Amino acid sequence: MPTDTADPRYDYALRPPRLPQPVDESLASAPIDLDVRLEMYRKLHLLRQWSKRAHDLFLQNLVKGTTHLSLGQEAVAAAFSSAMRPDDYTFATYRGHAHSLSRGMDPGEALAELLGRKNGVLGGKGGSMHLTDVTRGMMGSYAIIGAHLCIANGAAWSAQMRGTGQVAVCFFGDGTTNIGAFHEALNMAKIWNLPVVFVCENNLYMEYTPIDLVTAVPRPAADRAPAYGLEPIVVDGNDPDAVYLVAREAIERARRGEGPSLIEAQTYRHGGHSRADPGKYRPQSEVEAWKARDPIPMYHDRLLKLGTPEATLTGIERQVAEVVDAATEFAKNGPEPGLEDLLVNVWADGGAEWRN
Amino acid sequence: MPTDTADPRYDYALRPPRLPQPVDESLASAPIDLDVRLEMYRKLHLLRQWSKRAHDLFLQNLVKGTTHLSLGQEAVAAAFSSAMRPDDYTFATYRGHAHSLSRGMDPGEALAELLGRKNGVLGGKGGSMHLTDVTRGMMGSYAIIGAHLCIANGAAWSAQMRGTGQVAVCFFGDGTTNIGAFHEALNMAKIWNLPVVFVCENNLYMEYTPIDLVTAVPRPAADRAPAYGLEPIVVDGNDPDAVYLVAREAIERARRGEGPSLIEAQTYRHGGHSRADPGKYRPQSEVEAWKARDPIPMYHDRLLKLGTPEATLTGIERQVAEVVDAATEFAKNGPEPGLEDLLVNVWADGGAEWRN
Amino acid sequence: MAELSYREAVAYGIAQEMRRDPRLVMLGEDIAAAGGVFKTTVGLLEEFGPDRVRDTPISEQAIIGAAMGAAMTGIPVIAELMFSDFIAVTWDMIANEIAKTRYMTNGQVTLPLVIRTANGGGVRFGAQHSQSVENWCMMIPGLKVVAPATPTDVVGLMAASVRDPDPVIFFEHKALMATSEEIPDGEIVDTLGTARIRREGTDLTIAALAAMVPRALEAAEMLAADGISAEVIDVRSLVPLDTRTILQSVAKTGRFYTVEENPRVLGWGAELVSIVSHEAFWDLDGPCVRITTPHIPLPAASSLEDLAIPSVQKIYETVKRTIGGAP
Amino acid sequence: MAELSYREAVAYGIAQEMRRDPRLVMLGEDIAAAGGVFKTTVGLLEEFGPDRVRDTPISEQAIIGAAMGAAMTGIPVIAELMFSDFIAVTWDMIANEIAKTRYMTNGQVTLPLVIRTANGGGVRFGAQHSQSVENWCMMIPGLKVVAPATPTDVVGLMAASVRDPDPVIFFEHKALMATSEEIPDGEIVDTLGTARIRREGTDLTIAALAAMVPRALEAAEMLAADGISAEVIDVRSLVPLDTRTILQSVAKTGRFYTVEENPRVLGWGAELVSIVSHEAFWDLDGPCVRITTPHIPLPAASSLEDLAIPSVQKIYETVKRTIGGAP
Ligand SMILES: Cc1ncc(C[n+]2csc(CCOP(=O)(O)OP(=O)(O)O)c2C)c(N)n1
Ligand SMILES: Cc1ncc(C[n+]2csc(CCOP(=O)(O)OP(=O)(O)O)c2C)c(N)n1
Ligand SMILES: [Mg+2]
Ligand SMILES: [Mg+2]
Repeated sequence: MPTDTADPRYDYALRPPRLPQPVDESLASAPIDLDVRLEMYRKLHLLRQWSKRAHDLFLQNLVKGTTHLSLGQEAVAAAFSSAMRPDDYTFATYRGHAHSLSRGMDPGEALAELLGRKNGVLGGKGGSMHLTDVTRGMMGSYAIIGAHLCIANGAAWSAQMRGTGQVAVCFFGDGTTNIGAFHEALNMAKIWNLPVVFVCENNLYMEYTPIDLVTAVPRPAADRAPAYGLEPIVVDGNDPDAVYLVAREAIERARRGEGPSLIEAQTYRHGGHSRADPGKYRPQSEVEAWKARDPIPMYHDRLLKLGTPEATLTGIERQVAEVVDAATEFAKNGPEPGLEDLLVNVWADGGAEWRN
Repeated sequence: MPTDTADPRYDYALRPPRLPQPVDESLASAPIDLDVRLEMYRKLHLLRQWSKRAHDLFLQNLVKGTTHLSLGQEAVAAAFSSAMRPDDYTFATYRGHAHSLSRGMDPGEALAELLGRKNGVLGGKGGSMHLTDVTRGMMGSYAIIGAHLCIANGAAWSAQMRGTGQVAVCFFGDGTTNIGAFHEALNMAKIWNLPVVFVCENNLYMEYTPIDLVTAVPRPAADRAPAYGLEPIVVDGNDPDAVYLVAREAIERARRGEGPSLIEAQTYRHGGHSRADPGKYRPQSEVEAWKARDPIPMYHDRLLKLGTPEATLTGIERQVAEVVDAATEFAKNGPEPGLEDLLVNVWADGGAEWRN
Repeated sequence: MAELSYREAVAYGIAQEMRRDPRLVMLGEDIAAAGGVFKTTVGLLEEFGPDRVRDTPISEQAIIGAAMGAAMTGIPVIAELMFSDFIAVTWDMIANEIAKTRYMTNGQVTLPLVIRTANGGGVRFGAQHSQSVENWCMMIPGLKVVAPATPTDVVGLMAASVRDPDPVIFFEHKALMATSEEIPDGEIVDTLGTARIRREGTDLTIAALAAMVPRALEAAEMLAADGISAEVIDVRSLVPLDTRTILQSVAKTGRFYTVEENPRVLGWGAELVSIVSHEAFWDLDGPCVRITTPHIPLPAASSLEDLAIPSVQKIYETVKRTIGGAP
Repeated sequence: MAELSYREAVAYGIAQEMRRDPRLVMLGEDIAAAGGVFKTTVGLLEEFGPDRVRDTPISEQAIIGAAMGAAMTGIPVIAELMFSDFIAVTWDMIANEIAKTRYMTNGQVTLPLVIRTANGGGVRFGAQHSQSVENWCMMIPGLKVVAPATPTDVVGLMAASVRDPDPVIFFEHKALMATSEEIPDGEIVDTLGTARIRREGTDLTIAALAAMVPRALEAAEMLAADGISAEVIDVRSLVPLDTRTILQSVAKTGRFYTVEENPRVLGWGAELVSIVSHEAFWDLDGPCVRITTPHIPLPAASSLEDLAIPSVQKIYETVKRTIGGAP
């Protein structure tokens, strides 16, 4: 069978582009406090600059292993974390840096973890795909698709039993909607009326395969919601205000005891799936259209239009840059973990003994 | 916490009964050949009498292990098998006797398998939960919930590749709709446009737990169909004609290359989940109402009304009784398998060697 | 002292712990209103109510995931998997998440959870409902693994498992459900990681687990009648593993046998033999011998299942044949 | 003769078989258009087309189930699981269905399928993407298990696996992907169940697998410099297991070592040691010694991962320390 190189079945970049929706300008007047907006703006920048720094360090061969950046997808993490209570729970995937930082993980400890250093948030044991900071409600980044949706249910169930009003928010990708655990988790969340919010960041691709090629419905999360007695909720994942409104609503619903939600946030990653991936399976026009919908300049403009002085925004950016520089130094100066760390923390007694 | 014995959360038999729908009398005039109808009638009787015999043999302590009877649910198997081509594929669960016999498995070999005899259809190796007869398209009975939906896809995919027009029909229970493999299988069937028909026999209970207590939607299969781009299809699973019409339609659709279907057949098991279960978690009024909707007397009446002589029906019943008696003798007279059978057929070379 | 069956001991042990720790919850399929398909959770719903004893859908990943999520946020959990074969359906959750999370997070996450499951054969349920899969769990770093052989051990090891801050896989043996014994009054709490010498002997050491323990003991009686003195050790806890008790015994007897219900390859006995044959090498007077089910899926027919699983006779004969040094 | 990397050898071997058998199909995540995340399937879509080389959703149960269903109805299949850790997500399909169906149906069902997967560590992917899980599969009756160490073996064992009528789990090692060698011209077909002596020696036998083979060989060179002659056996095929080659070697050398990448407990070496210490008991001049990763989840940091997985130095030192008889 001769290859027709112009056949989209052989080269997914030849498929028709899937373009972003235009910005909903009316969101400028949404009832969101300026504080919250500025905080979201700060987070957008932190996530962006930190991730770029991680990428630079990778190019310097200081980040071993793999990394999965959220460049372009920052609005989801920035907005959700801003709508959460400090004691709420976050569950994320390997693409969890943005969610970790948004919940307040120390940027230096996070970067040190990517560098495999002893001062990393996991002491170097977990690595890029497993960032966790329980003290900040960041209950983990999970690297095998599906499991953490079920685990998030458990945290929500626990909150329900303890009567704390905590909510669990669980992030995952479009590709994750096709794995069995997704189905089991959504069903259980509904029947137990759990305070959990499932957030699908639909960036149109699993690793290198377009999601629509492998999914029976056009909207991988939203079109599944009714199968669990839930409303389909779709939001522009590149607009922090849009995401914030939806997040606040879903989280408060959950907190009031009205059960779970499933939200599909439509977004796009600017780069490849992981550090090894140039992302060439995507139509160039699609990549460009989505880059033109970058949440950061858009939000910058909106804040200006809302009357924020340019200097305020520049100040935030500069402050973030300092934080990221300091984080970089912290990470680079961290020592490598050694033999004294290897056999530590398999068990709750701190050790690794499996026999006497 | 003191037990309020009248609390339906402690005793499911106290929950409101879920009653069957009335017979749709208009089905009498459905365009179904009399031959087909009589064949379905024969199968209803075969499945009923054979299963009762299996139960008797269990009471005589001749059936070891477990058995899962389909008493009350026979119409689904009788009708589907009658709408299938001989080379179509059946995949069933541990509750697979009815489907096996309907596809033509020898009743004696099937019974001998339950008795753990060498002349059993699996030589005694598989047992009651795994009846398989590849020569008759009965591709297996699967005892762990979920897997066989994915396997049925594979058989359908194979038929598609080989261009044979074969269709795979996969039966499972209501409880099975909540396991991950269900979700993965349905999605893949749709995106690959596979010639597979998924049939949920909704008998309202998993083992001892009512399905509505653990399912996010009222109709466990039908309300999930749209999540896979499929039509919700519900059928009276106690009416052979109703099932036959739906089965024929779905199977022919699949054969024409128009892809998968998901059908929810509403039915009820007269007995417990398995041989150990008296089924006391069900409201008595519910059990009675469904027993009053037994497919066999209903179909007997319909055939009479359609002009079939009583003698024809009695003849069929008598002939089936002879078959079941002969099967019983065959099974009881079978020898027990021995050492010469133990290490046979792990591998395709016939043996069990894992080392030299 | 009360006479309790192994089956009853499960609920007895759980109830002891649920009374002690009001946070402790349970979930699983058909465990609440029905009292479990093996009737091992009878009475718990009545005593502790539907918030603490929960029936679930057939969603093993969701069940075990919920257990993990609850445990990591401060609620100790007992989850039931109806048959141990179904561990496979949620293996990712157990082997990749539960076992590894503490280490990966460098100790941030603690998982006080117990997964109980009905293990083993002898009841003619066939290859998908009769497996002995304790080796699946034993080989995963981060899981503790327990398999009691007696009602008293069920209660005591259940308490130890529930109180342990690490995840424990608790194997209840189907073939032992109906066995019973007198159990002590009052709270019963045992210790993980301790084997128990069930019978003292001087000529050989037999390590056995769960349903193989009574068989090994019976075979030991037969051997005694022939003048061969077998020490029988109930391993009880595969992780942590009480190698000390075993190595001391082998130092005394000079010969080591395992009786394993699992199919041969990489049964728990393989690890034990690799330890004994290394660390007790100079103590050994002859080869270590493993008595196991052949390396086959377990057949359903009574006659075949009985041929497959190590019988008293097979244990007896194997020891007799090999104790002199023959292979 | 062409120089081929291990990575390229995978596609080369598959292509050889897909040309030979027009029924043979492949499926997996990102294997077609992208050529696989490890670039092990590059060019196959182009040569064999989208009907025979299929991208799938992230649905490992559906993938392996589809492979089984196709195989049982006459279509041989190669399915990819991107990382061997993901075997856990579809473990039920592999351990309970694929492995057991032939036996349960008394031979009615034949399953000509190969599950390929990227196994092992050394690439700093952390505990959920670096496991050596060949022991998971080895312990299940009904699965054949292969783990090649060289490009030529990749091609030859791939052919053997595809042509074998039984299910084969084929472990490709991540850390070996970039290694390369000249491979023979023409069709390459190897034999399952055959170990290979990679280096002859007289003082001790080292059994190693996959990425541990080059390390064992290097350690053997260092030992040779010290006057210790190590025989190095590449086990290659865990099921069927070539015990003959190993036992013959031990009969010659009198000492047995394993080098296992897996965490210690119930690594494949445990089974080998249990065989050797039984059947070669009288040949042994000292204890069998297993050199393994400690029994921990694999850490991500380079420094920790390097400390965890057996290194050349560790192999060398362990042999040096123990060959005289010390524990
Ligand atoms: C069970 C499982 N299968 C496959 C993978 C490999 N994998 C890692 S990320 C990924 C794509 C995930 O896509 P999506 O859910 O859309 O998330 P995204 O990466 O786009 O954020 C795949 C297939 C995995 N980690 N786990
Ligand atoms: C994965 C798995 N979980 C649990 C079981 C135990 N089990 C056997 S049958 C059954 C109930 C199944 O209910 P349903 O799907 O409605 O089928 P039915 O028995 O009513 O025909 C359960 C929970 C199993 N076999 N497999
Ligand atoms: Mg995606
Ligand atoms: Mg049911």
